[in-house]
Amino acid sequence: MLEKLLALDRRWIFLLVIVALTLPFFLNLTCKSYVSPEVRTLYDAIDKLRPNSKVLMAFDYDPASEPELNPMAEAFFKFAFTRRLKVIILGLWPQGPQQADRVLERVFADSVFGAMNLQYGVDYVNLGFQSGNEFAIQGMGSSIERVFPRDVRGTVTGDIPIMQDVKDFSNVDFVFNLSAGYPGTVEWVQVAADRYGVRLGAGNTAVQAPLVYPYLGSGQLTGLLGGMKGGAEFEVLTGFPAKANKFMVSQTAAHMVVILFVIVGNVAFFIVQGRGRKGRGEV
Amino acid sequence: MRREIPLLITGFVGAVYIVSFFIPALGFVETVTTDWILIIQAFAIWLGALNLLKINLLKLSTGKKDRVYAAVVIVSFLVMAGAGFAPLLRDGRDYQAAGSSFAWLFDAFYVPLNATMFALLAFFVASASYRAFRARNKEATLLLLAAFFVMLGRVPLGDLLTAALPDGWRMSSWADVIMNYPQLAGQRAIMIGIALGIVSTSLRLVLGIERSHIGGE
Amino acid sequence: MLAGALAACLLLIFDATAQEATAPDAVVTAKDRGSDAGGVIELSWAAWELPADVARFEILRGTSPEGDFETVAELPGTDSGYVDETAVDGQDYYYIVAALIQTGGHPFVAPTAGPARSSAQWFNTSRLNQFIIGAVISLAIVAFIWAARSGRKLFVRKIAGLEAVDEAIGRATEMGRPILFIPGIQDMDNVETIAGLTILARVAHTVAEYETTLNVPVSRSLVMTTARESIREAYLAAGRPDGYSDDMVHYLTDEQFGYVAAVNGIMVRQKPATCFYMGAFYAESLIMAETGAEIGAIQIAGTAQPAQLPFFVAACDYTLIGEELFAASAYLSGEPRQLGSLKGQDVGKAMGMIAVAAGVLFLTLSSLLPGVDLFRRLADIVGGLFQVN
Amino acid sequence: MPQLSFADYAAIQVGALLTFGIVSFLYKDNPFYKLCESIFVGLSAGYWFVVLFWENLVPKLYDNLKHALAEPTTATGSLSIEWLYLFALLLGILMLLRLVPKLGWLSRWPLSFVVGATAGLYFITYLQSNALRQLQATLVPILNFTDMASGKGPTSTLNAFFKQYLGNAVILVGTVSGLFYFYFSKEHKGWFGRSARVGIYFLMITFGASFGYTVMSRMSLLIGRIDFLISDWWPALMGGWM
Repeated sequence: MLEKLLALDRRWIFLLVIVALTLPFFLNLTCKSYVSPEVRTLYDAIDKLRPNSKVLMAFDYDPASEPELNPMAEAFFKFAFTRRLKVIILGLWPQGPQQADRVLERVFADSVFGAMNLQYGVDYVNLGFQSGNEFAIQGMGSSIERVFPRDVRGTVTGDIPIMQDVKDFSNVDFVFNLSAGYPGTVEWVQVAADRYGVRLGAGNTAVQAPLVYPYLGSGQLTGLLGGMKGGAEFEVLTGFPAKANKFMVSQTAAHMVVILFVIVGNVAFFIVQGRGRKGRGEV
Repeated sequence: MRREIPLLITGFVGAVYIVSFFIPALGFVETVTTDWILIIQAFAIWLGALNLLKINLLKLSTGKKDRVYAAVVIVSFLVMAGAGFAPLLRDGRDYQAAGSSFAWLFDAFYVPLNATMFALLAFFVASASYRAFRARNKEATLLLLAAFFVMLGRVPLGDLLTAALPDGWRMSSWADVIMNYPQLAGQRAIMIGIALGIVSTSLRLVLGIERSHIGGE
Repeated sequence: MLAGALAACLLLIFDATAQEATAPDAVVTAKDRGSDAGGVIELSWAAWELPADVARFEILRGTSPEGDFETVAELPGTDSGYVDETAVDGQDYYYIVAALIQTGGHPFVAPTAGPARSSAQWFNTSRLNQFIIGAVISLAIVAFIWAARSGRKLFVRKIAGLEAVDEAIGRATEMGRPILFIPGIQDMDNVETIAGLTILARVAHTVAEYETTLNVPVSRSLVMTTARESIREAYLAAGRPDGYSDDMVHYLTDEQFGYVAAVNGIMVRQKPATCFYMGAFYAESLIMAETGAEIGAIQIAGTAQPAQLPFFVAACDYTLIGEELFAASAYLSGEPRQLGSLKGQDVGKAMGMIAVAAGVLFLTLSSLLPGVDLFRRLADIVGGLFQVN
Repeated sequence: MPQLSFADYAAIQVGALLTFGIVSFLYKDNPFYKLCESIFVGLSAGYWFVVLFWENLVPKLYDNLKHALAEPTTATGSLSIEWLYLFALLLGILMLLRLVPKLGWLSRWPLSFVVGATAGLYFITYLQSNALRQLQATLVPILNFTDMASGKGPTSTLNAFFKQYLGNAVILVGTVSGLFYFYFSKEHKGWFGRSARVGIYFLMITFGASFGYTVMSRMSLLIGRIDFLISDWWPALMGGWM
């Protein structure tokens, strides 16, 4: 019996993984977690902004990081819109701005935000993608319009109402960067925060987050959401629990399945090995 | 001649490249050679594509049961290539423009196939952990323990299990310490080793001692 | 050799401090950027005492101290330097830096800086230490290759993964099943791929002797061409030129996961007895290795991608870790010249270890005895040796 | 759920079918997977075939040569640097000679060029970024007595404790013993063997830790696919298109 367990058909493992990941989607579970200080810092910073302040959101990731970063973006949009902030979207990754559109679609599908009747170009704008990595950020330090001459709909940036009094970083009250690698938070810190004194917060994938933690301590970064956990905490804090909380439960459950299998495998291994030792005096 | 000239080219190009790193005036060498390699690759992909088509055409003509799959490969290739070269007909370059058939094929087929294949990893990390993380001997035990603590430390349960300890000493901190110290040290040894291995391999190539890439001795 | 390198670095450090001296009263300094191909002048006003509310700086440039200054740049108020990349070598330039105040008051203007003249240097002295270290390691490698050629016997330790190569090929022969060789998913512009292909050449030689089937699906066209050359020559050398066919190597797709999808298909359908993974691998490493484990193949992997090594170690029978991948082809060839190069690598390692041990010792001593300046200086020398820019 | 255009609707349905097809491989190889695999191979080969044409050939070769023809010489009268790309054209054509059996050996020239340039580039970059940078990062005092004396550095957490006392020693021992393991020209016996053994232990901890560290992010990839099926595909299936 135990020998069989040791040579278990891996399809049973696959089955348990998929069950563990899928089930939470249909259950109303939330992962109870206390709010980390770095998430609280981000919340406070946004909370303190006056209505009509300009917030710049940089989408620097592609679809592979969607599950981790889209929920953060969604919670951020909802929070910003309820606080009547104006949102300027852009991306240094080619597929980033499309992610913003997908998230916005979900935000407006929510009847509360659908009813707010937010106007494109007045309440938010998507300036699209620009290549050049950190040099693009640097360029925005002297003129955002020069780096992003047109928005995704082809409108000249200077003609967009929300952009009327936005020349460079000095007219932006907060930058929120969603990052899955290079270019990303490290570059925003080094150029936008260090050189132009921008107030910067970030959401990072779990793999990426440890690399930017040092910037929190030094104050170059005002708040950080790390991985699904950070996203889930931010959702709870802003009062819009959504996907990250659901995903977080899934992720934890699947993680537990893996850990459980490692334990079971080792227990079985030790018992079988112990028996072998008694029987033959050798393993 | 068939072997000497290629050896000379490798040696010369490699040596110039290394030297150019130390001589500011030769800075252009890097840009130019990088571009050239990209151009050579763009020519070479014709060989690969023709090979793919040839093999699948052969399969198609053998009349075996799975010839239908060969047909699928050929058709998919031609459809995608056709959509991508369409701008040539109207003297444009925007082959990936939103709303184009190339973009639609990319979104409808390429993206989900890619994402799903990538997502299979979720299953495979689980099955690999089950098989590999067993305390067979001292090495395997270390592998197991490191993986175990880091895995536990990254979900809330780890801290829950060690809740009795003060803040900053719970399992998530153990995981951080493993990552920041022994993990980092091992990683460093590997990276330094790799660097020396590459320096030596590059040197063998430039000196013409390693020549199997042009067909050995 | 080490002593020579240290001495050179000492020189370098003192040389560098000598160059930094400037006129004490100048607020703005303008000077040629060293170690470049010319055309660049660097400005710095870090020493300029200004009020905190500087809005921006304006940089003006002229070719004489008296007249015709043109604006060349506008910079944010937080900057303290500027790199002028539009200078013409040999021409004298004068710069004026003006600080504009946020409140709109009268701008602060620094005294004219200059003359400065850009020039090209023939050698990048900031990379001298790298040149020396590279040269020392290269010389060590060449020296051992030389020694090996003249017949000196060289010892190389056993590498478990490579000892198993023959056995793995033999097993496939016995079982009458093919051997699968994956040379990574990168192109020929990656040394790991080249190392993978040199291993392929050695493996093919043995395969040819055993008369087993070899299957090499590739994801790059240049790799396809090169792999064919290597295998053909290997078969020729093994005396079985007729055993070779171009179809052993076939192209699938450049796409990472498309390639894996197809390789997985090949694995479950052809059930190779032995799988080799030698080259640059990314996320696909575990997908292939797990499928290979499932079909019960003997798997030998080798890569220099640190992030993928854990997965190969977990799922394969043998894994060549980083440097071992590069040593493999030399090891398998058994050629003295190739083995000599491995010895040379070890010299590099020994140098690195000694330097690090010494550096750490000096640093520890200097922190223990902050009064003794010698240790800090010695530590700086070791640090300078590894300086990269 | 807003109504989808037919193109979007079709894309979602195709995406879902392909997702199921690929996942079915986990149970066992089957015709559905084979179909998805064939589509993937053909389509992606076509994709890169097109991308290399538009991203490499057109801007790097065509545009540069066009520029050279338009402005054959620079302002100072010397030949434009773009003329160098004629060599690239030549190397590319030599590559294609592989298709002509008698002249196939000429394709070794461009190959040798690529190998030479790669060897040169890697020699430098790895010496710099892997060897020197990593060695330099290892240069820290085992114990920072100055900081300890001044009472700097809190030791109230495990991380801080390591940072202050044990961490640097662990890194030094791990890095150096790891290098012992990679040493080729000495048999791993005696004290040397024991050091190399310690190196192996460090490597094993490294592999275990980085494996464990990655598990979570791999899970999130699959969560993304499940979310696509539940949030996009299922409502679309129920809702139809405009």
